[in-house]
Amino acid sequence: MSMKSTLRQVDSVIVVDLSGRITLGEGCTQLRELVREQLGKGTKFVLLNLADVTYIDSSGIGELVSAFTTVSNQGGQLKLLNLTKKVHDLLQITKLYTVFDVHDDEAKAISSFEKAAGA
Amino acid sequence: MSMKSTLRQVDSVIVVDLSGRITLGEGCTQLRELVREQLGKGTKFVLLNLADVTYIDSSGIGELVSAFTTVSNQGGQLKLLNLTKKVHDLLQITKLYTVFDVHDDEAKAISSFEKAAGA
Amino acid sequence: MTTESNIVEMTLESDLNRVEMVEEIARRVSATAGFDEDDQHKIEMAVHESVINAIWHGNKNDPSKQVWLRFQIFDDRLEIRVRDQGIGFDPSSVANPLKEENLLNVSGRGIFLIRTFMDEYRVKKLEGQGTEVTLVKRLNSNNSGQ
Amino acid sequence: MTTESNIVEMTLESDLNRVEMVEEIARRVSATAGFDEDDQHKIEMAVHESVINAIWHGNKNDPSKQVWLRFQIFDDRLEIRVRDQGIGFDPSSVANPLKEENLLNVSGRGIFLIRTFMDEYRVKKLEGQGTEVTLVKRLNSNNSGQ
Ligand SMILES: Nc1ncnc2c1ncn2[C@@H]1O[C@H](COP(=O)(O)OP(=O)(O)O)[C@@H](O)[C@H]1O
Ligand SMILES: Nc1ncnc2c1ncn2[C@@H]1O[C@H](COP(=O)(O)OP(=O)(O)O)[C@@H](O)[C@H]1O
Repeated sequence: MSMKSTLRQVDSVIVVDLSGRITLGEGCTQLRELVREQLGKGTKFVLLNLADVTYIDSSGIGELVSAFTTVSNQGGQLKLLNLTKKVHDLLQITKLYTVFDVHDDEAKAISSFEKAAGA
Repeated sequence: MSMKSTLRQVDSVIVVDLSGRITLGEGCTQLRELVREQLGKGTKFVLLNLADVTYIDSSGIGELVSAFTTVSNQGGQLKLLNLTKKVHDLLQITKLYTVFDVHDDEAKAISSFEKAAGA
Repeated sequence: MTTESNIVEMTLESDLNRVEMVEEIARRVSATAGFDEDDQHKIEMAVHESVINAIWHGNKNDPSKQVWLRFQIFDDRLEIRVRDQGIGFDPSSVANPLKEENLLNVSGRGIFLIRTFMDEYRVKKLEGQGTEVTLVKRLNSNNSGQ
Repeated sequence: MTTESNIVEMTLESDLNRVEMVEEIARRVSATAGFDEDDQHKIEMAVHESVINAIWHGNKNDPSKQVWLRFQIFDDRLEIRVRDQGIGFDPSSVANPLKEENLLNVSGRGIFLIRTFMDEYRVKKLEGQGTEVTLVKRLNSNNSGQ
């Protein structure tokens, strides 16, 4: 069982519904390519929906960080939606929870991008 | 996870809803004692509902045979209800399928006892 | 480290409470070896029966005696060995449970099921003390167990 | 047969596709050892990180090199050893991923997670060649991982 991703556009935000395993190998590679592709298309706002992520390892966490900094460096924003307890705990332990902008309400997450865009 | 059993009286039949593992050890011992107890109470008709049996091993099959012959030897009847595919296949393989009276409709199973009783 | 790979070995007390762990590991190793769910279940059952026999008949339920298991994944098959510390037995002298006169026997179906579910079943007396049973299941075998 | 019991050993190719099997076995062995679901998950993650490190850093992804694992259940703890065929490393020289300047690093969180989830983490250079990592998780330990 590896990672699956589905993309949806909501307003100016690309919402990525991730499910399965974000671990060293396939899962991480897929996530990296997906983010690269979106940036190539000029996407600025990315919301990663992690609700159905069953497993994330240290490499997966690293990949989230990498996605975050890559998007930020291009003047965009990457936010996280719907952390499972496990992912939440891992981000706490690794002190990354406050680095990311984490949401648990999709509409509010979307409008938080809009606000920034309007600023 | 071991075996669980719940007893219900329907007409003159004791229906035993079994769930879990009928395997060497606890599961088999429980089934044996249950049947013994019922015979002690004068029960003649026993219907074992195997719908929720997740696992049965060669000892469990032996225990079903033992229950069947014990009840028969006391002039009673023991029948089987709702075999899972796995249990069904095991009874086929071991040529016991035709030894047991197997049902997949509880009402009909119950009335099959009644008929025999009325005969 | 040996030069052989894809091996899972277990050394267990003669304790029926360990059997469920062994079954789950058997299922998982079978999945990794490439067997479908149906075959995984057959392998799991064969391992269950073999370990029960090792604990029960081989080690006579003596908790100081051990059961040793070894799964090895090959490209074309899964090979499983189960050792106990008993005196062994002759599998050819085991009664056929399908015979009319044995049909209502309470026991004696374990080895029959193992043979039905696996492609090979061999029993070997070990030097010193103990018995080793070898089970082989080939990938894409036609042994459908029915 | 050794005189020690409740041991599960594995010899694997350096193949990431084997990692999921190892995780499931880790979880199952942890359950048998008496750990609750929370701890089972922590042990599973620690084993995952250790095996990935063995394959990746130790064996440099060389499929001809092996990873060897050993779980041993004791009354009061689970002990796990992971061996690779690499040249080893000094865990004390690994950077702290919680430091401000490392917080946005892409890698370097594996050993930190292992240490957080387990009670002991030791690295030993083996005679000849290879590295052995030992993980210990005690039952009823207060190491809640947070
Ligand atoms: N590991 C073993 N060591 C010694 N005897 C064994 C072993 N496995 C099987 N046997 C013998 O073979 C017989 C048949 O075994 P089996 O078909 O599994 O049925 P059961 O266990 O119900 O008797 C056993 O009764 C026992 O005498
Ligand atoms: N089994 C190993 N063999 C050699 N070096 C290792 C091993 N495990 C870890 N290391 C070293 O320790 C470093 C930190 O490992 P870790 O915390 O797991 O983070 P990461 O794997 O993301 O680099 C690795 O980069 C590597 O240099």
